[in-house]
Amino acid sequence: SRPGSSQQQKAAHGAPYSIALSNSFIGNTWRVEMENEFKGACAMPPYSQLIKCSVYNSGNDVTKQTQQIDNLISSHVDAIVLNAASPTGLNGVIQQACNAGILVVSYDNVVTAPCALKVNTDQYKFGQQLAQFLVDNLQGKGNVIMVTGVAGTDVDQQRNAGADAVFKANPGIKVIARYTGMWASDVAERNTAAQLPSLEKIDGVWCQGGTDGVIRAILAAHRPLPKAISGEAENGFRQYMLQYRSQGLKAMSIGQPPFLVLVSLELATQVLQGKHAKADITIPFPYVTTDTVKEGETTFKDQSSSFFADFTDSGPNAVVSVCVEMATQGKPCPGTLTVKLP
Amino acid sequence: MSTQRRTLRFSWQRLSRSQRGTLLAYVAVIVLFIVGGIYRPGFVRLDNIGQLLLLASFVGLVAAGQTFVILIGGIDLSVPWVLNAMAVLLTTTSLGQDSRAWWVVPLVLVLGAVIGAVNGLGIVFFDIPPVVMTLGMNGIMQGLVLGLTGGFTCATCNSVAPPAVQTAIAGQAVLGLPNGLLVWIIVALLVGLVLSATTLGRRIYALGNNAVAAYLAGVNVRAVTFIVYALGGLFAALAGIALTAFGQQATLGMGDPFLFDSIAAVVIGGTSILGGRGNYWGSIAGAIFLVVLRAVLQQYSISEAGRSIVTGVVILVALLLYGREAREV
Amino acid sequence: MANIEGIEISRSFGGVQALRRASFVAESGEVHALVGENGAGKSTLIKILSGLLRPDEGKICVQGREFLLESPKAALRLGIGTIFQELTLFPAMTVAENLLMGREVRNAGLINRGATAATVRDLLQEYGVTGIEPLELIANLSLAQRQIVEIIKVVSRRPQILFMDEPTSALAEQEVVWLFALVRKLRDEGACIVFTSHRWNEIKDIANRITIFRNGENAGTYEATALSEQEAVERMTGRKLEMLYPDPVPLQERVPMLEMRDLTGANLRDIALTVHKGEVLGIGGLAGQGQRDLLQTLFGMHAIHGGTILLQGKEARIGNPREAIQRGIAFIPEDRKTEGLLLPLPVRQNLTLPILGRLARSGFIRRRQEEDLIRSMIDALAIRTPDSDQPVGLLSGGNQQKVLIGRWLLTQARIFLLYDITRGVDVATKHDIYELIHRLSEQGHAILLYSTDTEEMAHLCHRVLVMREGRITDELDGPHIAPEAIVAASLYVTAPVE
Amino acid sequence: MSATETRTSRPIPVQERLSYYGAQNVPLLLSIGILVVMILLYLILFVLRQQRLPGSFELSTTLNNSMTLGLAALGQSLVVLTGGIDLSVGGIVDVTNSVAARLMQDNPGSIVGVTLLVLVIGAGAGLLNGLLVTYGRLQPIIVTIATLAIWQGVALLVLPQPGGSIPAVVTNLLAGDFAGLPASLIIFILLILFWQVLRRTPFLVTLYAIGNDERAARANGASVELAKVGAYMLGGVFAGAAGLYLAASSTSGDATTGTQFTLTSIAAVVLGGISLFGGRGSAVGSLIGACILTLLLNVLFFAGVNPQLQEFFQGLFLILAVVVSTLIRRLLQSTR
Ligand SMILES: Nc1ncnc2c1ncn2[C@@H]1O[C@H](COP(=O)(O)OP(=O)(O)OP(=O)(O)O)[C@@H](O)[C@H]1O
Ligand SMILES: Nc1ncnc2c1ncn2[C@@H]1O[C@H](COP(=O)(O)OP(=O)(O)OP(=O)(O)O)[C@@H](O)[C@H]1O
Ligand SMILES: [Mg+2]
Ligand SMILES: [Mg+2]
Repeated sequence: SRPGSSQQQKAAHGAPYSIALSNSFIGNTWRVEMENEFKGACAMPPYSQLIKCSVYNSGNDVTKQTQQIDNLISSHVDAIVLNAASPTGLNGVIQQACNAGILVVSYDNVVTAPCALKVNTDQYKFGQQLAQFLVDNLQGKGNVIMVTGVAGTDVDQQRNAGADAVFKANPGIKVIARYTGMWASDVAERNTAAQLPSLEKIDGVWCQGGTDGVIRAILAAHRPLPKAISGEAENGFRQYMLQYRSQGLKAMSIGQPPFLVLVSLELATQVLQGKHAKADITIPFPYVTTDTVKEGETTFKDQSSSFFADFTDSGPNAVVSVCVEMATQGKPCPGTLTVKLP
Repeated sequence: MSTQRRTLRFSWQRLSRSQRGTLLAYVAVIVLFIVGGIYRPGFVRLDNIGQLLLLASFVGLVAAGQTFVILIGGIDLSVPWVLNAMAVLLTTTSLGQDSRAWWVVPLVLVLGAVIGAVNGLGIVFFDIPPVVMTLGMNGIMQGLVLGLTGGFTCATCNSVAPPAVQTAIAGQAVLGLPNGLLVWIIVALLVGLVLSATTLGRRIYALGNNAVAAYLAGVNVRAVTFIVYALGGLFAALAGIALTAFGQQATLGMGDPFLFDSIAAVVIGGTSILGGRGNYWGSIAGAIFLVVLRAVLQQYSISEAGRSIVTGVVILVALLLYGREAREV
Repeated sequence: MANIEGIEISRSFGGVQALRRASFVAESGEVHALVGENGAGKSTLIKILSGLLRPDEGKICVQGREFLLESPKAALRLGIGTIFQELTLFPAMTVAENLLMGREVRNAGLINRGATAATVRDLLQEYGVTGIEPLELIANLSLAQRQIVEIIKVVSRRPQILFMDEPTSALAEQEVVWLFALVRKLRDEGACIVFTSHRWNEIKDIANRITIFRNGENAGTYEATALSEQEAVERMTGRKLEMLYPDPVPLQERVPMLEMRDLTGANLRDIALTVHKGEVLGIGGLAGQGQRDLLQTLFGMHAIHGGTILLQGKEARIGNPREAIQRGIAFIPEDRKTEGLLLPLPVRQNLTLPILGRLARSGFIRRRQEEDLIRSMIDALAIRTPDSDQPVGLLSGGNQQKVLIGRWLLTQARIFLLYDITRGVDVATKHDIYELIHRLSEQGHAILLYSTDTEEMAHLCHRVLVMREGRITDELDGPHIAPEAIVAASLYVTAPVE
Repeated sequence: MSATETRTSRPIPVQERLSYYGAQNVPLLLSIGILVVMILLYLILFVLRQQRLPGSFELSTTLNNSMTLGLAALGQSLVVLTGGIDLSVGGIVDVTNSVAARLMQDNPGSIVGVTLLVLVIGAGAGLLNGLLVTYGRLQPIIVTIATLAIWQGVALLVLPQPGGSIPAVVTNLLAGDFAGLPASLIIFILLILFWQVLRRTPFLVTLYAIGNDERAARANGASVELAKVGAYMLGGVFAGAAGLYLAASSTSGDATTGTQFTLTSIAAVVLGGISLFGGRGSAVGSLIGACILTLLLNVLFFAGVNPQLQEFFQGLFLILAVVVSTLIRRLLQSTR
């Protein structure tokens, strides 16, 4: 028979709850840190007593992820924490999971299925904020290149739309090139290298991802570094920020935080325990600028340049605070983990 | 005057089909540079051309292996993750130290060749169709990289390519042109030499034309197949090294764009996918053609979707102009 | 009234003018033989008259009316059936599917495969063919069996005009008899049959009229009775050919070069034979009795299950063709297109492929030395080619065959395995090949020879072994072996007293 | 044309036909064998893990998950049978998936209309491939690499960001249940029946002939160009259907999710025992191949394999499956 066709939450039982992380793609550092944080958290109190964790990757393959979730439904997990291969491609199977009484919490590449809870940052604002930083630091005038993300994704669309809105409102800013970096440093570097020699003076760079690659290409071509750069939270980018801020570089680095997964885990746990309403959560981005970036805290010189330096939140109102070993190796940090849901 | 014209036409007609394809591919490249230069004169500056050629060299290095494999009528779909695995191996074993580079680089090349040879082994001894063997190998290498690096979380995964290797590719020793171009030129000369002047080259063409006839003429079909797939792996590894040197670090999925590009470069260059016909000079033109085409489209700020469509259409048009098969009787 | 007529037809391929203003007429109720050297344009004419090729110029008339034959389908509709020189069967499909392709038994528009197969079984029976099962795959049939399927496929449509391009080249004696009976029946029913062959005795046997083609032109049509072989050859080739078969070289002393002792292997049982220095040894018998396997096993293509092979008295292991070549064995297969030559590659690369190792120093080919060898071979065999860069596929058939032979001469082999190497080869070239065989024999090479042409075997060989079901069942010794004796021995009846 | 057609012949005994059929379809039988092994493995692992037998939910999700790939592989096999290859399958899936999700409204007219439109788009895409391969005389692999790029671009234009929706009726019809039976099971059966009918048409006979020897097919009077274009077109229609099914089962569209079907459809075709050289094999095999690949994922899931090693095991499986098939075939050949 079909497992639980009822709409209501199945997990009337107490702890431990079985929660599965269904991740699509594992081919970049961000995803790896994110998975590591999940694994690390599961080994830390309070989750170590409360939750039975499992982790699945499917690659960027909707059918594979669908099937994995089908198998999770067959396995009667209590909740699925989901980073989807497609915002829409899994809607069918998510509905099935909901029908089977499984809680689905979707984050990062969030799904549109209405029955899933969503945990995310505001991607439109991401694009907007990066663009506004350029406008402010270029005094509303200059040549800007835009390095976009993976075409056909919602995140890419939203970020671009946010930036476009700002640039349109500031006609002094001229977008002289716009091409994809595929959110990958190597692609961003190659595409920038292919573009660069034919471009006139570049005053600002707006980059969705692979920012360190863009800078590397500019330096390799012996071009002066643009006045203002706004980009993602790659460690390499932040190292460049440290290195060049004395030469007047103005840069902003905003990250999609890998700890979204921890917020989602906490939300799932609280909902299963009946402690939290079934509601979506939007968290603010952690960001640094050339003025605030700090070695050992928001950038690490012994980490790779593709390392995401915003693996943890900081400050008194931090959503969560974790150690670097958790992000890099999936090891639990000492003590108890607290995630503050906003 | 008229006699001169006749000799000109004569020599064109004496060219083989693949030679004509190669020539026209170069013509297409020049046309592209002109189109790009019209929009932005800087496009045809020496440093830009050098930069674009360096980018083309990555496709070109992969295409070197692919050319060998396609010439014997095979195909290598394992390129993306062999390349990727070897790139990861380079950084994780060299740890970014020049002192290790002297043995790590050969190690990576040899291992790439060994993996390619395993492809050859399956194809030769178990009659596995090349498409299946290399597709499977691609998955195996992908799984191994993900699994062994724990999803790229290993302690050494952050390492960069040794500075010496970086300089060898991205440095600029002559005329402000990237050193990687020199590497590519050397590879091109070697590949050209192997294909045209050695017993191996002769046997490759023989095998690609007719495996049975080649076998009956004493060609060691198994050994040649084996060597050719090993070369496929070797050049994937070399491309992996070059790419890592260029981008400093290895990343997961860095080989993915090179599968269809390498095949397309080979075919655009006039080599027959059925084997036995073609050469590496064509593949070089094909690689440059693809990279410059993308750069031109990027110039004109065409959207991702539009770029994809135009790339497809331009490839088709170019092939319709010169890549047509002879009508069968 | 003319049944089919081609008027002033021209056709070229790239630079090659295959037909130039050639006209040809064949009437109903006759068997019309089309003869000429390799590359004379016979097949091209037939392809054009069957709609497979379009002429560059010229007209085609059927029953006096002009038609544009734009495809083989159009020709079929006009009652033109063609057995092409290259078989047009599909190896991975069944005999039934091949034989009735396009004419399958249908129920409600859908093919009834069971009933189709049953129909084919009856059809094969009707034509007196045994040993071919309708559900067998073509791939599992011998070449002769395939030729028979092809013949029945075309003939069972009862075409009014039937073209047969070298239908007998793969057939053995008895099968030719079968075919000719069929042809006579069709002719007597009023069909027009056009037929090509390089075997004069067959032409003499079946043709009413003969048209000679030379260099793509019609060189005259004759009543069959009014043309002698000498005359025909002279008009085809422009040179006088006194004797097709040169005088054999008598064997002086018997020094064994190759021995097989109790050899058992793929389709071979207890083979024991000895070939001597300078000897031409025929391997006779009906087609498909293991002759091919014998030569292939010697060339290292099949594993040996028992017994031994001795070369010059020493036991030799031959694991693959490469080792065979190293031991001085050469194998020339029947089908130069699929097993011999690399058609798109230059003459050079075809000639030196087996000896590359010898030509090269540390992997690099010494071009000057290679070119010298090639020149000498082109001269020695009088291969007609503009230069050594010419793709071998653009040479005429006879010259292709010479390139193939030249390749093996270059290996300096001592033992030659010749498998039906004159199949589809014109008289003049045949003569050249025969002379070559004698020359090899004179120089002390050992030759093992199989041929579907019994006469050829009888004339060339010092000795003939007859095979049956993988065993050697008979031995005929020279100096003069009668073709009839070989046929008789093959059929396992006692030879007629001479 | 000839008298042979009207005469009734003594039928060939079924047993004899079966024995030939078996011998000639060893690759298909082997792929059925692999399927059975996979089912058994899945059952064992499932029972060990879940302490219960899989039920109708597992049956229907497994079949649903095989369906998109199955349709794509069916299209692929038509092209492969002619000796070609279609790398644009993934692109066609992208386009049709996007169009369906973008245009389909919740009313019968729209549902029927968009369904037809999607199939026509598939046919059109296939037609383009077919024309370029036959009349353009280009190599299939490069034609379809180029059209893959084109269709991926078009899909992005149609649906720049994931979205759109498919009416619940359509989802229920294609991925739901019918009288307790999964709809996908019924579709699979219909596809097999369709293939059996198609297999008995002159069109398919011509395709097999072309795959065996194109030159000979022409000499036999077959309309080679027409049949080849037809194969690419019908292949496109099935790829289009795959895109529609993908949209229906996920209830909405995404312009980038189809790409993977290019290579997986080839893997399914090979696992199904169809020769990549053309002219040999049955499209039923490619449906089986699709199910095998789906079951493999389930087996890896319930075997608790480290998900990071998933690709490794899939690759290894693909190679081993083909190796085992080859060895068994050789064994059969040597004993026959
Ligand atoms: N498809 C082709 N492409 C190029 N040249 C061709 C082609 N077909 C035939 N030729 C050339 O046309 C000429 C006539 O060939 P054709 O096959 O008609 O000769 P033939 O008389 O049938 O010879 P044979 O007795 O060897 O069969 C030859 O020189 C041949 O090389
Ligand atoms: N191509 C084939 N080669 C050999 N055997 C075949 C072939 N096709 C079918 N068969 C055998 O014949 C049996 C019936 O097959 P099929 O349904 O195709 O025949 P049919 O065309 O419907 O003829 P009938 O109506 O006489 O059964 C099959 O079970 C199979 O054993
Ligand atoms: Mg001929
Ligand atoms: Mg039936």
